Amino acid sequence: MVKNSFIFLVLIGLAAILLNLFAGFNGSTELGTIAAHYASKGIEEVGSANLVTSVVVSYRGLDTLGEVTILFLSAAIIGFFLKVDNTDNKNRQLKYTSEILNTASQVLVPIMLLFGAYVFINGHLSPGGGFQGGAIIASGLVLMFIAQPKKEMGHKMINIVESVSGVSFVLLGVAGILFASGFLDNKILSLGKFGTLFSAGIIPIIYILVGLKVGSELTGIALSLKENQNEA
Amino acid sequence: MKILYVLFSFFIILNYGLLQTGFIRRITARVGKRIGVPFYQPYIDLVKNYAIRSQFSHGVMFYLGPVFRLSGGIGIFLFMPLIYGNEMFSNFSMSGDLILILYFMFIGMLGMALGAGEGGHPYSIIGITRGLSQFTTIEVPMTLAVISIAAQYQTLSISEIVAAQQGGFMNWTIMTNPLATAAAMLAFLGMIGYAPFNVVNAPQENPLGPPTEFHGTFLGMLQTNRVILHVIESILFMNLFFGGATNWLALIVKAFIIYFYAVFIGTVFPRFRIDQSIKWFLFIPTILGILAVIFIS
Amino acid sequence: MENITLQNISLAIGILVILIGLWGLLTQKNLIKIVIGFALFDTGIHIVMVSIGYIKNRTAPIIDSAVDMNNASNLVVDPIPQALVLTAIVIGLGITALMLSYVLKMYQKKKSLDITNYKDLKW
Amino acid sequence: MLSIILALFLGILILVLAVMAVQNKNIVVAIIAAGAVSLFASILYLVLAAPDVAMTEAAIGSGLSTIIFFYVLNKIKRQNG
Amino acid sequence: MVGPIYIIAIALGTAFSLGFFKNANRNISFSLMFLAMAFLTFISGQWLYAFLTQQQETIQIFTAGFKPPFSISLQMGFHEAVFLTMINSLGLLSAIYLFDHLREKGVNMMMVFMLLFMGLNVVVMTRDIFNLFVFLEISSIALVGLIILEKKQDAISSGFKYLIASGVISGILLIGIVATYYYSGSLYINDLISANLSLVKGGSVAVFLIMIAVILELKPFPANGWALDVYQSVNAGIGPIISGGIATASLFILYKLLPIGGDAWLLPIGITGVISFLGSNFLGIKQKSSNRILAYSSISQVGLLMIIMSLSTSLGDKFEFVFFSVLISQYLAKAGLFWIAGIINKDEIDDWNILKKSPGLIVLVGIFMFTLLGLPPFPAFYGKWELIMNLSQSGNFVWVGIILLGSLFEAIYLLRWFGKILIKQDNLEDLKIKFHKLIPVIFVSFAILLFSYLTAKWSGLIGIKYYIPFIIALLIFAFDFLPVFIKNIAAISTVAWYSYVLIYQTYIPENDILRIVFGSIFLIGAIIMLIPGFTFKGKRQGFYPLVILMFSGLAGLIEARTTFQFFFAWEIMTLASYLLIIRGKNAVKPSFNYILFSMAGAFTMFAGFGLAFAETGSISLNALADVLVYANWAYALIAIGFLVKIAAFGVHIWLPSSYAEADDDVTSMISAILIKSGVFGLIILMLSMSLKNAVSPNIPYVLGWIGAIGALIGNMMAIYQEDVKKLIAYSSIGIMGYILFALSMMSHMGWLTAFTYSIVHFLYKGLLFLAIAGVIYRTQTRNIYEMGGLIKRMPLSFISVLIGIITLAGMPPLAGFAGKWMFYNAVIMKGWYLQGAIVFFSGIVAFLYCFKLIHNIFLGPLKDNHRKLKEASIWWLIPQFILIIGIMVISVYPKIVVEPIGQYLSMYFPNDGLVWDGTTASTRLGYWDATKIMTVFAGMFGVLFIILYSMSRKTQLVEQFNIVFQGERPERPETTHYAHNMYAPYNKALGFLTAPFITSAWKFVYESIHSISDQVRKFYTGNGQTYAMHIIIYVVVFYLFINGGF
Repeated sequence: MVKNSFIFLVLIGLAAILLNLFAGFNGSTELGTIAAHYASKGIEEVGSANLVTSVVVSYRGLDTLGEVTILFLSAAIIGFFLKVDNTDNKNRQLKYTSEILNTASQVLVPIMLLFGAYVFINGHLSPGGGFQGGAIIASGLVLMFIAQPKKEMGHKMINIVESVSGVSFVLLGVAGILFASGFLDNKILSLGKFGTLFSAGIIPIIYILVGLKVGSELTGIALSLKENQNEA
Repeated sequence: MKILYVLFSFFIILNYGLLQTGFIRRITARVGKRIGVPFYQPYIDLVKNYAIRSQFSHGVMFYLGPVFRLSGGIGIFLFMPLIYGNEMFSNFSMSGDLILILYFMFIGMLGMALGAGEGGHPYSIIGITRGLSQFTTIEVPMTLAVISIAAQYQTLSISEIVAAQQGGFMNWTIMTNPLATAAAMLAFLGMIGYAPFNVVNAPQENPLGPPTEFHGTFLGMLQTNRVILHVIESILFMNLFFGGATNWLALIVKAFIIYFYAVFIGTVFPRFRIDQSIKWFLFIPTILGILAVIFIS
Repeated sequence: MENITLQNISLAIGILVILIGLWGLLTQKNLIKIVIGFALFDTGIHIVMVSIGYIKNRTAPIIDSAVDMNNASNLVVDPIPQALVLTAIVIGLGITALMLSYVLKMYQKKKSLDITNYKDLKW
Repeated sequence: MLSIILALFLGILILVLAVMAVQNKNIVVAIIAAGAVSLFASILYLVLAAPDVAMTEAAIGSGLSTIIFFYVLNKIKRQNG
Repeated sequence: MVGPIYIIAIALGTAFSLGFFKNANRNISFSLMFLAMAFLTFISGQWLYAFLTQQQETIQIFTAGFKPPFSISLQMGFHEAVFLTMINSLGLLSAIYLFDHLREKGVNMMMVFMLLFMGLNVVVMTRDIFNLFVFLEISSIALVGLIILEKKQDAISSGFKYLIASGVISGILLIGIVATYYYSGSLYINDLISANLSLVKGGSVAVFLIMIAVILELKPFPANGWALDVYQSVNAGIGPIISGGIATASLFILYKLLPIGGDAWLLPIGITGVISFLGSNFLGIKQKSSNRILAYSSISQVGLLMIIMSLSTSLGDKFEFVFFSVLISQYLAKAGLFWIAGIINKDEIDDWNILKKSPGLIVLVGIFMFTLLGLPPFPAFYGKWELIMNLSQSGNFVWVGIILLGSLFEAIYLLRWFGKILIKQDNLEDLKIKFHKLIPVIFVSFAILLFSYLTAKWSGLIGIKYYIPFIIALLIFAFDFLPVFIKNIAAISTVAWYSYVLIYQTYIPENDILRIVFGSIFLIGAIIMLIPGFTFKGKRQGFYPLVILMFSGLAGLIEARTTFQFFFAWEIMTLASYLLIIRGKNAVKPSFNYILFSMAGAFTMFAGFGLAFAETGSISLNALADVLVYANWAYALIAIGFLVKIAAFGVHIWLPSSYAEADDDVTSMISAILIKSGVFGLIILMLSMSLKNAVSPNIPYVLGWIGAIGALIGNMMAIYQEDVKKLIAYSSIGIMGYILFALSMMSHMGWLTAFTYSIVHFLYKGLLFLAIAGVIYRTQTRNIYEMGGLIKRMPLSFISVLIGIITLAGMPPLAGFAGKWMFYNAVIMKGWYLQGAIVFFSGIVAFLYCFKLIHNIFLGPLKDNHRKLKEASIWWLIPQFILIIGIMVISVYPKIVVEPIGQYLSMYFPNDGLVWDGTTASTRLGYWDATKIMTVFAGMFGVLFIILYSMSRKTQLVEQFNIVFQGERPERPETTHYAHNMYAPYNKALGFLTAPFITSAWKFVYESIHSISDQVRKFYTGNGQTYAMHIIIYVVVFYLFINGGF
C-alpha cells in the first residue's frame, strides 16, 4: 500500500508536469504555417482531397514507410517467437465453432474484405486509407479463422503478399528519385483530375500497397498469436 | 711516519685495555666475595689462544669473521683522535668524522655475525640475533645524543667537538648538554655489554654466545678486539661528552671512570631478557635523547 | 466557462487516460493488465494528440464540396496531428502485440502471470 | 455547445471504463473495457473532426487489439487447463 | 556517389524481399542480407571519405519532392557520416559474428537484424522529429526481436522489461513531440531550433519532455535497470549492437536535439552524465557477470560522453576530438569485449580463465580493456587528457574529481576481470572458437590500433618518436615465435641503441646531469637486467614487447618536455610493468593491487597536471614553475602519483607482494629500475615547483615525515619476512623512504643524498635481487628458512649478496656509506633531528634483515636437498659482477659521481654544498675521504689477515655438524639452522610497529566500497514495473531539478 501511494505521488508529479505542458492551452485558432501550406497548397501539390492522406502518404511518406516497417517487424518477431511447430500441428484439437458464427462469417467476410479494399482505394478522397482498410481486411480474415479454424491459409501466402507490397512500396519510392525529384515523390504519375479515383499521383497505389501490407501483417500477427505452438 | 705513531698509540691502548680488563675482573670478583684471577690473566689468555697451533675452520667466512671483527675494532681506533691538540695521536681522524666511527662499529658486528653464522652452531646465531636486536635499539638514544651534540656544536668532527669543550669543566658536554649525555651514557651500558644487557653472550646458558665455535687464534683475535673496543668506546664517550683528553694520563683516567661506571652498573643489576632490554632502551634513554634533541633545536 | 472548450475537455480526458494507464502499468501485478495499462497509456496520448490539432468550429481536413478549396486553410482543422496519430496508433498496436506475445511466452515458461515472479536478472 | 456536452459525456464514459480496465479483477472485463475505451475514443475523434483517426482507432484499437488480447488470454487459459 | 537515401531503399527493400526466401536455402538469404549491410557500410563509408578528403559540403536530402519543413528531410554531414559509418560497419561485423545464429534462426531474424540498422541510419540522418521517433521505435522493436535470439527465460523476461520501459519512454517522447508541434507549428528540427521554445512556459516543458526522453534512451543511471538486464541476457553478439549501435545513435540524437534545448540544457546533461558515469562505475564494482560488467561500463561511458557533450561550448574546437576519441574507442573496445564474451560463452568472469588456452585472445582482451580505461597509447587517452585539461581550465574541479573517481572504479572492475583471466588453473576445458566469430574481433582490434595512431596524430600532442617503441614492440610481438635467445639479443641491442642515442648523443653534450643519471639508471640498468633473460628456455611469449614498452616508457619520462608526454610515458610504463608483473605465477592479486594504486596515483597526478594547466594554460613541464595560486594543490596531487610509485608509507602495500610474485628477473627490473621513476618524477616536480616560494614548506615537511616513517616501517617489516623476495621488497620501501626524506629536505646535501642513494640503490638492489633470483632459480623456493649453507655451493652469489648487504647497510668502506654520511650532514644542517633519528634508526634496523638475508641463505648448515646444487647460471652472474664493479668504483672514488651531481645541484641550491679537496669531501659539518678510508681499511684488513694466516697455517676444514653441541652431534641440518622467525624477541618487543594498520585501513576502504556498491545496486529489483517506475521518478525529479518546482 505504501508503494502504491508512492506511485500515486509520483504520478501526481507527472500530472503536474503535463499540466504545465498545456498551461493556458486553449486550442489553436489558426493553422500553423506548415499546416496552412498543406491546406491551401495540398491539392495543387499532391492532389488528394483528404489532406490527412496527402500528409501521411506524400509529405510524410517516410513516416508511413517506417510505420509499415514497424508492423512488419512485429509480425516477423512474433512469427519467429511463436513459431508453429509442425509436428505438433497434426495432433491439434480443433474447437468447433457455432453454426451461427460460421454462417455469419461466410456472409460477413467477403463484405468486410470488399469494404476494406474500398477504404484504402478511396483513401485520397474520403476518410480512411491503407491502415484503416488493412485493419478491416485483417479483421475480416481473423473473423474467418475464428469461424473456420480448419481453413488453411498459411503464413506463406501472407508472407508473399507482405513482401510483394513492401518491395513495391520501396521501389515506388526509388522510382521517385529516378523519375521525379526525390524519394517517394508523388509526381511520377500525373496528379490527374482532382476528386477522381485515378488522381493524386501514386497515392492510390501506395495506399493499396499499404493496405495489403498492413492487412497481411496484422493477419500474420493475429494468426501467430492464435495458432498453436510448441507448448513446452 | 704516521703509521708508526698509530702503532705506538695502538700499543698503549692494547696494553691499557688488557690491564683494565684484568683489574675489572679482579674487582668484580672481590665484589662477589671471590678472590678472582690475577690482573695479568688477560695477557695469559691472549698468549695461550694465539699459541694454539691446531685449529678447525668451518669455511671461508668462519675464517675471515674474526679478521672482520678485529678490523672493525681497530678501524674505530684508527679514525679516533686520542689526544686533543696532538697531531701525533690523532690517528687517521682527518679522513672521517663521527659518522664514520658510528658506522664502523657495524663492520665488526657483521664480521662476527658472518663468522658465527658459518660456524653453524645454533647458539651462535641466537647470540647474534640477540646482539643485533639489542644493538639496534641501543643506537636510538645514541643517535639522538649524537645528533643533539652535532647540532649543538654544528660539527661532526670529533676533534672539533673536543675543541669546543676545552677551557674547563663547565664547557664539557655533560654540563652543557646533560640530557644528551644521559641518553648516551645509558646507551653506553648496552654497548659495553655488561649486565643488565649481557644476554647476548649469556655466559650462563650458552657456552659463549656468538663466539661459541671460535677457538685458538680466532678467539684470540676476538678477545683482542673486545679489549680494544671497550677502551675505544670509552674514549669516544670521553671525547664527545667529557672534554676529551689533552694528555695520556687524562685519557686513561677518564676512560677508566667511564668504563668503570658500566662495570659498576653491571655488577649491581640483574640481567634483562632481550625483549625487555629492547623496550627499556626505547623508553627512558630514548625519551632523554628526544628531549635532548628538542632542547637543542 | 470560457475555458471549457472542446479541446480542453478532450485534452483533459487524454491526460487522465494517460495517468490511469500508467497507474495500471505501475501497480498491477498481472502481466496482461500491465499490457492493458500500456494500451490505455497509448490511447491517452492519441487523444491528447488529436485534441491539439483541433480548431474550434472547423471541419475535417477533407476538401470536398463542403469546403472551399481556396479558403481551405481557414476552414479545416490541422491535418498534421491526425497524420501523426495514424502512425502512432499503428505503432502502438505493434508494440502491444509484441508485449502480448512476450506475455504468452513468459507464461509458457513459468506458468505465472505475476510480474514479481520474473526477476531472473537483477542488480 | 452540443459537442461539448457530448465530449463531456464521452469523457466520463472513457474515464470510468479506463479505471475499470485497470482495476477490475476480471481480465475479460478489463479487456472489454479497454476495447470500449478505444471505441468511445474513436467517437470522440469524430467529434474532434478527425474521421481518419476515428476509423483507425475503431478498427485497430477497439477491434484488432481486443481480438489479440483475447487470443492470448485464451491460449493462456488453455495452457492452464 | 551513392545517395544516402539508398540506405533506406536498399535496407528496406532487402528486408521486405527476404520474405520471398523464407523457405529457400538460408545461405542465400544470409548472403543477401550481408550484401545489403555491406552496401550500407559502403555508402556511409564513401561519404565519410568524401568529407575527410574532398571538403564535401553537408547535403540535405528531400523526400516526397518537397522542401522541408513541408516534408521530411535527411541530412548528410560530417558527423552523420562518422556515426553512420560506425553503425553500419558494426552491423556488417555483427552480421559476420552472428552468422550461424542468424542462419539457424531463419529469415525473420535476418529481417529484424537488417531493419534495426536501417532504423538507426534514419535516426541519425533525419531532420524531422516525428520521423526520428518512428525510426527510433523501429530500432527498439527490432532490438526486442533480437533479444529473443536466445529463447531463454531471462532473455524473454528482460525483453518484456525492455518493452515496458521503452514504451513509457517513447510515450513521453511522443507527448513531447506533439506539444512541441503545438507550440512551434513545425516538426522540422531546424525550425524547432530557431523557434526558441524555451521562452514559452509550455514550450519549455515540451522541450523538457523531448530532452528527457532522449536522455532516458541513453539509459542514464539509475533509470536503467531494464537496459542492464537486457545486456546481461542477450546473445553476446547483440551486446555490441546495443552499446555500439543504439547507444551511439542515441548519443547522436541528443547531439542533434541539443540545440532545441539550448545552452540551458548543457548543465543538466552534464550532471546526468556525471551521475551515470560515477554511479554505473560504482555499481560495476560488485558485478560478477561479464555481460553485466560490460553493460555498466557502456552506460558509464555514455555518461562520460554526455559530460563531454555538455562541455561542447567550452571545449570549442577540441570538442570533436575529445568526443570522437572517447566515443570510437569505447565503441570498438566494447564491441570486441562483447564478442569475446560470446566466444567464451561463460557469464561468470571467474570462468574466463578458459582463455588461458588461447593467448592471442588474451592480448585482444587486454587491448580492449586498456582502450576502455583510456590508457595510452589507445585513443581515449588523448580525449580524456583534453577533457580533464579543459575541465580544469574552466574551473570545474569537482567534475574532474568525479570523472577520475569514476574512472578508478571502472579500473577496479575491469582490471580485476583481466586478472581473473590470467589466474592459473588446471583442467581447463577446451575453448572452441568458430572462425567467423574471430574475424570481427580481430578487425576491431586492428581498427583500434589504427585509430590510436590517427588520434595521436590528430592530437598533435606527441611526436612521431613516441611511436617507435610501439613499432618495435609490435615487431618483436610479430616475431614472438623466435626463441628467447634471439629476442633477448634484439631487446638488449634496441635498448643499447636507444641509450646511446639518448644519453651519449643528447644529454651528455647538453650536460644535463639529472637526465644523464636517471637515463643511465633506466637504460643501462635495463641492459644489465636483461642479461639474465638468456637463462630462460622456450619462447617466453609476450615478455619482450612488454619489456621494450616498459623501458621506452621510462625513457619517455626522461625525454618528456610537456606534462602530456610525461603522463603518457608514465602510463605506458605503469601498464607495461603491470603486465610484466602479472606474468608471475601467483601474481594476479598482487598485480591488481599494484595497478589499482598506480592508477589512483596516476589519476591524482592527472588532476594535478590539470590544475597546473588551469593556471598557466601551458602543458610544458617548465610551466609548472609558474603555478602560483593552485601551487599547493597541484604539487600535492602530482606528488601523490609519484609517492605511489615509490611506495611511500601509506600507499606502500602494493609493493611487497607484487615484487614477490613477479618473475625473478622482472623483480630485479622493477625494484632496481622502475621504482626510480617515482624518484625522477619527484625531482622534476620539486625542481620546478618547490623551489619557488608558491608551495607551502609544510608539504615537503609532511613528505619528510612520510619518508621517515616509511623508512622505519619498511625496514621493520623486512626483518620479519620469511619470503626472501618480500624481504628485499620491504627493504625497498625502506630505502625509498630515505630517498623521499632526503628529497623533501630541499637542500643541497639532501638532494645529493637522494641522487647518491638512487644510484647506489639501483646498484645494490639490482645486485641483491639478481643474486637472490639466481639462488631461487636453483633452490626452487622463496622461503628463506628452507635455504642455508649455500655459500659452499654458490660462493659467487654469496659474494654478491655480501657486497650488496654491506652497501645496503651503509657500512664503510663501501658506497652505501657515502649516502649515510651525506644524509647525516643534511639532516643536521636542515635541523630535522627527530625525523633524522627515525631514519637513522631504521638504517640500523636494516642491519637485522641484512644479516638474516645472508645468514639464512648462505650460512648455517646446508640442507640435504641442496647438497648437489650448482652455482647460479653465468647469465645471472654477469650482471651481478657488472654491478659489483659499479659499486666498487663508487666506493673507492665517489667523487666521479658525486662531484658532477653536486655541481648540477649548485644551480638550484647554491648554499651548503659539498666541497671537494682532492679525495676529501667536506661540508661545514664534517668531512670524509672515501679513498683514504678504503685504503686504510684494506691495509688493516690485509695485515690482520696475514697475521691470522701466519698463526694458523694448519687450520683444517671440518665437516658439517662437527660442532660443540652440548655433547651431542646433530644429524639434521634443520635442527641447527636457526632461521625461521629469527627475530622473535624483537617482534615481541616492537611487533606492534608492524601491525598492518595501513593494510587494514586500505582493506577497509576497499571493502566498504564493495559493500556500499552491493547495497546500492539492490534498487535494481529485477521487476520491470519498478524499472518503469524509476523512469517516471527520474522524469519528475529531473523536472524538479531543472525548474526548481512544478
